[in-house]
Amino acid sequence: MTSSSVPSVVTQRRILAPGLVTLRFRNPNVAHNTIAGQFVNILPKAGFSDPMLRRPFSVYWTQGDEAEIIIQEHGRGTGILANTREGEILDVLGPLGRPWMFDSADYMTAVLLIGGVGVASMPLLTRKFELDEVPLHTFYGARTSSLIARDHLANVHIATDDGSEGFHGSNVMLLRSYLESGKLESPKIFACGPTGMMRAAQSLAAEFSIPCEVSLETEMACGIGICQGCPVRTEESVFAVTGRRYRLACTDGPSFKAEEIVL
Amino acid sequence: MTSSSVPSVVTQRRILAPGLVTLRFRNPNVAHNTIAGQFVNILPKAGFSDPMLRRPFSVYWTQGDEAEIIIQEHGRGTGILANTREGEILDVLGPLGRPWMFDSADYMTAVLLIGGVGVASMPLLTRKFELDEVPLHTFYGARTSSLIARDHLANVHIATDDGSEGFHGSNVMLLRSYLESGKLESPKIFACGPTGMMRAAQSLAAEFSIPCEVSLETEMACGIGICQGCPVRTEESVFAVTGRRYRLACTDGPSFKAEEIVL
Amino acid sequence: MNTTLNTNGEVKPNLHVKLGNVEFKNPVLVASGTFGYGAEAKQFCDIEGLGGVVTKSVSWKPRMGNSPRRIVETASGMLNSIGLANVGVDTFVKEKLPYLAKFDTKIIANIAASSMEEYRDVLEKIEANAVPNLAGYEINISCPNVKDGGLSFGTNVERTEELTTLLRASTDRLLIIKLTPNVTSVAPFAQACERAGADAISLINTLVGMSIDIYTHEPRLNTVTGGLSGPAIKPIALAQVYQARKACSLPIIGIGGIVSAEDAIEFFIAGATMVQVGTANFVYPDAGVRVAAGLEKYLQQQKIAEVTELVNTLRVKAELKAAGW
Amino acid sequence: MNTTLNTNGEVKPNLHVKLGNVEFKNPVLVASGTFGYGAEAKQFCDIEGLGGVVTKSVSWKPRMGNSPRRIVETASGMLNSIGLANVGVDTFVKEKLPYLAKFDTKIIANIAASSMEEYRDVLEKIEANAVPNLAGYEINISCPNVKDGGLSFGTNVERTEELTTLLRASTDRLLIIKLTPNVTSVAPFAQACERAGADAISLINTLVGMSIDIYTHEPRLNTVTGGLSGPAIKPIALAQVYQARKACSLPIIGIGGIVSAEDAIEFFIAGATMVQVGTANFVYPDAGVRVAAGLEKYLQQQKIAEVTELVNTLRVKAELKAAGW
Ligand SMILES: Cc1cc2nc3c(=O)[nH]c(=O)nc-3n(C[C@H](O)[C@H](O)[C@H](O)COP(=O)(O)OP(=O)(O)OC[C@H]3O[C@@H](n4cnc5c(N)ncnc54)[C@H](O)[C@@H]3O)c2cc1C
Ligand SMILES: Cc1cc2nc3c(=O)[nH]c(=O)nc-3n(C[C@H](O)[C@H](O)[C@H](O)COP(=O)(O)OP(=O)(O)OC[C@H]3O[C@@H](n4cnc5c(N)ncnc54)[C@H](O)[C@@H]3O)c2cc1C
Ligand SMILES: Cc1cc2nc3c(=O)[nH]c(=O)nc-3n(C[C@H](O)[C@H](O)[C@H](O)COP(=O)(O)O)c2cc1C
Ligand SMILES: Cc1cc2nc3c(=O)[nH]c(=O)nc-3n(C[C@H](O)[C@H](O)[C@H](O)COP(=O)(O)O)c2cc1C
Ligand code: FES
Ligand code: FES
Repeated sequence: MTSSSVPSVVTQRRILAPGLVTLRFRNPNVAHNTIAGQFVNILPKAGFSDPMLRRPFSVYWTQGDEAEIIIQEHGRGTGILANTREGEILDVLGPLGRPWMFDSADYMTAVLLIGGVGVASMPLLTRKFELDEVPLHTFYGARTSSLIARDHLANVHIATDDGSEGFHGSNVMLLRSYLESGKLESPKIFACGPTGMMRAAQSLAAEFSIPCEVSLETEMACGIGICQGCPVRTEESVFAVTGRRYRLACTDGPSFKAEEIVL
Repeated sequence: MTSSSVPSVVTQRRILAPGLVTLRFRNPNVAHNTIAGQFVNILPKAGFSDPMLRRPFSVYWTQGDEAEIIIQEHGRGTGILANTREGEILDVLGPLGRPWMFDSADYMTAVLLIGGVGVASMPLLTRKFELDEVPLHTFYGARTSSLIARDHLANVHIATDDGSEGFHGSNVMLLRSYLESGKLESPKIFACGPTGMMRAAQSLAAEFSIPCEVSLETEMACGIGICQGCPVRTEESVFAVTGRRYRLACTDGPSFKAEEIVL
Repeated sequence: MNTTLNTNGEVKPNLHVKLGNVEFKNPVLVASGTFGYGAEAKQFCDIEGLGGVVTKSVSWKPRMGNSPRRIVETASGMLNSIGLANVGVDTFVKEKLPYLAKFDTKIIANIAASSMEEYRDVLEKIEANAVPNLAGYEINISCPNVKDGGLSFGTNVERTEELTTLLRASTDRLLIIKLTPNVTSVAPFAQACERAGADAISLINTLVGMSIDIYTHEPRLNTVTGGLSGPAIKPIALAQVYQARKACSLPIIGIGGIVSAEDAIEFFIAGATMVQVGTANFVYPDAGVRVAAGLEKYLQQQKIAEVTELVNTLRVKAELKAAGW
Repeated sequence: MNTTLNTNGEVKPNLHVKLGNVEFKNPVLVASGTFGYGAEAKQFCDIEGLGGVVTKSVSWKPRMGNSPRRIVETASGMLNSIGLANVGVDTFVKEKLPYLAKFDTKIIANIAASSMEEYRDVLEKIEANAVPNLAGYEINISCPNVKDGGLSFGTNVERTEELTTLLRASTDRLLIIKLTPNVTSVAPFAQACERAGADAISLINTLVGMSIDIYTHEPRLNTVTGGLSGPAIKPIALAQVYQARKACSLPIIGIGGIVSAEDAIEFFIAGATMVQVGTANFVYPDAGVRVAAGLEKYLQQQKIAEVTELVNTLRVKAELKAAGW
């Protein structure tokens, strides 16, 4: 059987902050089959070719036959989508991509490192860890307190750029202090956020020799591996072994082992 | 002073029949300055280029600072516009075009010949005739009774294709019977409707030697005379005198003397 | 012959088309580089509902492709600079071709190369490893976003003819030359392909385009310019198909901005025997199947028995024809 | 020199540009055929807010234009087949030029013709009736939708050079050659214009395109094919400006799909000294003024004092430059 894009009625829209909304929609396939870290590809305006391409969004939450995404207004596509109203229909393709590699045996404590809207794939990951009873710390960095999406997270340590809540500074600095203090037993970092934060996570993981996975955002035309438009450059060492210079963010990712890619 | 397109908030949307709606919007310039027969040019989706061009609509009604249009869903542009909701903003350019030539001295009875959504420019024309106390007959042809937009018209004789109301047949046939019976004193026809109806009106007017004006719909890129995209072919006689083979629907029209143009 | 009745007792239109002596179940192919090698899209598209799959351009050696950024969305279109990323002909014949052989549809192997010999070697390698549903080859002489992507062939009539002649000698399967729109006139290229014995031409490949980040002053694509595709280019593609139709009598495969059956029908009327759906696959991975389904519906509504009846049916007024339009 | 302070005491960026020895108040012109002769759009656009007006192509005799249908909307663009409808040079110099002379902005008279002599005669007639703000001429050798619209010049390097040489002898005002994108490479045309003494080149004119009504099987445009314009073609236009920039040292006027200041800025970075706004005028009759205003804002935000600092500032990585991109 082939599954294609599915018309999905929007059942709830919540405004979390200016330019930051969640949309909940009915799509049993996405709701039942998404694993933490996967994404959906949504058409901003079906039937019109400007904008033409789908936009990728992590699956933020699932419940029953419904799935939820969190949208940060960025350009024209997210602008249209963020203003979708309840009752309107979205054209949703997914779930897509590889899940977070939470099943690896190389860690005991899960460290979720979140920058801004990078929060999007973390609630499902949190649910998974809670189910599996994996100890979990969440380091959530945001510009300011009001931009934090608090739902479905656990054991959250907040860092804000403006000091409006929690640690005044970056969540990576906060995490470093935890690592230095030895409070986290055999940790693995699951990171999603701006490139700067991801690079910092990459170095931190190398410095402390701990596993780290980063979830990337690249432009995507298709989201399913047919356009080759979303390359992620691999480290020389990986290239030497695999002969592959690039991996595809949409099907090999969106998350990758931090040490295997060039950010 | 230059007047440009104006953001106009939609204050009322009424569904008259499936695929037939009216939109009322706030636009003092259009509301106060439109003369019967003029139109506005509305952007289906500001900020996006598919669809790219504005869509022309007759001004259906004006009151206070508000103007109203009636939209028949046809393709993608009218599809978007017809689904505009109250509170949304339309980008409206107008009023545009030449008004109906109601001021000419060549008639005593006004005959409004309406086919389908050709009704759009007739309410304002009716208001004008009522103000000026010009005797008036309206021959309104529609596919079926439920598609008739009854507001703001006067002395209406209805003809339906399916016989669901009024005369069973075309409004032109109905008008012919009136003309033949001599019931209309020194009439002038103001016609707007499908091309077939307009051609019939043209012949009828010629046959009875009465003045007739037809309001045309052509594709328009600009609506203001700068693209030359909306030519209406002139009769040989007119060409012989003026040397002009074409007139522009948007600025020379949209209404023309029936005998001067080729339909 | 292929006329059948559907459940309502209506005539089911016949979508079969023949190119050379190959019969395709319908005239809708997926375009090279927009459907991978089949496996990628399988989950989202009933491959057997397609007339055929044109595979991603394959070259002698694997190609890593260009460094990011490779795609940019534009108004009703996109620019790409993939750089012919592909697995190379060895892996192609070992893995990709056998995979596609399992499907009841036709395969057209698209080949890109930087020399006459490379084109021939790749073709012969595939020929030597052919699978039963391999219908033939599409020769990409028109890739605008690698420096050695064949465009030096595609913009030179003599080299186009020479290459076609060379490859013709190496295969009895379909030989289709994929032309570029980035030329003053497509006519001499179409004629050169005909003279050299090609079975068909396909057009268009992407148009050279560009996009700039106004804050960094850098080109958005890593390679400065790239190839423009999607609905934006459909009017151009259609005009080129029409011009090629007037210039030669080879069958034409129309490509460019096809999203719907209506789009495809325009190409048939302009003179194409088959069509390819490209960029639209990125939006609807089953776009080709949708186009084929819509086509069937249109034929039914219009009471046209065979899709081939549509081909080259443009009605041009006599006086315009006389004036050379 | 032209630096002034705005009300906030910030530096007001200087939008003036010079072409030859003509100074324009800003680099934003309206494109030929998309703004009439000024009078039409006056009610909707502050003409004096434009860098200048390029008038509708004028020919020796009046032209009625093509019969309907003349325009078709396409994905993010439109096709037109106006057929160079214009009042003829007599009426142009008697009515249109004097009308535009009243505005404090520059006029560029665009000329279309079907022979060398006609081009020259029209130019000389205008020259003989010049008004003070007539900056010069734009020579349309690239209209795709009349059979004698100059495209036979525009696709032939020798004839382009010959025509430019001829016209150069007839005027000291700006001589701008408007090039077509419907060629394999714009470079030799740019170079021919430079050799023959043109002051600038403008590009692009419309691309040849087509649209078909699938129910009547007729071309939607009366002339079968027409010219494609609008945002759809912007990536192509930008690439051609960049290629022309690399090929010659003439100032370039960039045209094609410009709607916003951001679009215009891409053209400056790619190498254009000025831009023209075309199809966008049909959507916003004051599009040119909006572009100029947006440009000023951008310069202010980016703390760039002169718009001319943007020109030809594309940052191309060294290795790509070396590889010929
Ligand atoms: C796997 C994945 C998961 C994502 N999850 C989320 C999420 O849960 N919530 C959320 O708000 N955003 C998410 N993003 C980012 C989101 O897809 C972009 O913000 C969005 O595509 C921007 O579209 P636009 O039209 O608003 O912006 P524009 O800048 O107008 O878009 C222009 C083009 O660039 C692409 N583009 C621009 N920014 C990005 C970006 N950051 N990532 C990928 N493509 C981009 C667009 O898709 C489009 O093709 C995710 C991206 C990826 C790749
Ligand atoms: C002066 C004038 C007044 C009009 N008044 C009304 C009115 O009051 N109410 C109403 O419902 N309609 C009116 N129309 C028709 C209306 O403009 C078209 O139905 C509309 O433009 C179709 O757009 P679309 O995107 O839905 O159709 P599409 O077919 O998708 O449009 C494609 C292109 O064709 C053009 N087009 C298609 N049909 C027409 C048409 N009949 N007339 C002009 N252009 C067309 C569109 O503008 C667009 O450029 C009027 C037209 C004109 C010229
Ligand atoms: C991302 C992408 C990759 C492509 N790769 C190839 C290729 O490898 N070989 C080829 O011949 N054409 C390639 N093309 C061109 C398409 O096959 C097609 O000719 C073009 O995109 C126009 O059709 P469309 O508008 O339907 O996409 C590619 C196009 C895109 C968008
Ligand atoms: C309706 C229309 C009429 C045009 N007429 C002319 C013309 O008379 N002379 C000319 O040189 N270019 C003409 N052009 C081309 C434009 O000047 C411009 O080069 C082209 O449209 C690309 O720019 P745009 O995408 O901004 O419209 C015309 C374009 C359009 C859309
Ligand atoms: S987005 Fe198309 S291959 Fe990854
Ligand atoms: S619509 Fe542009 S001139 Fe009439």
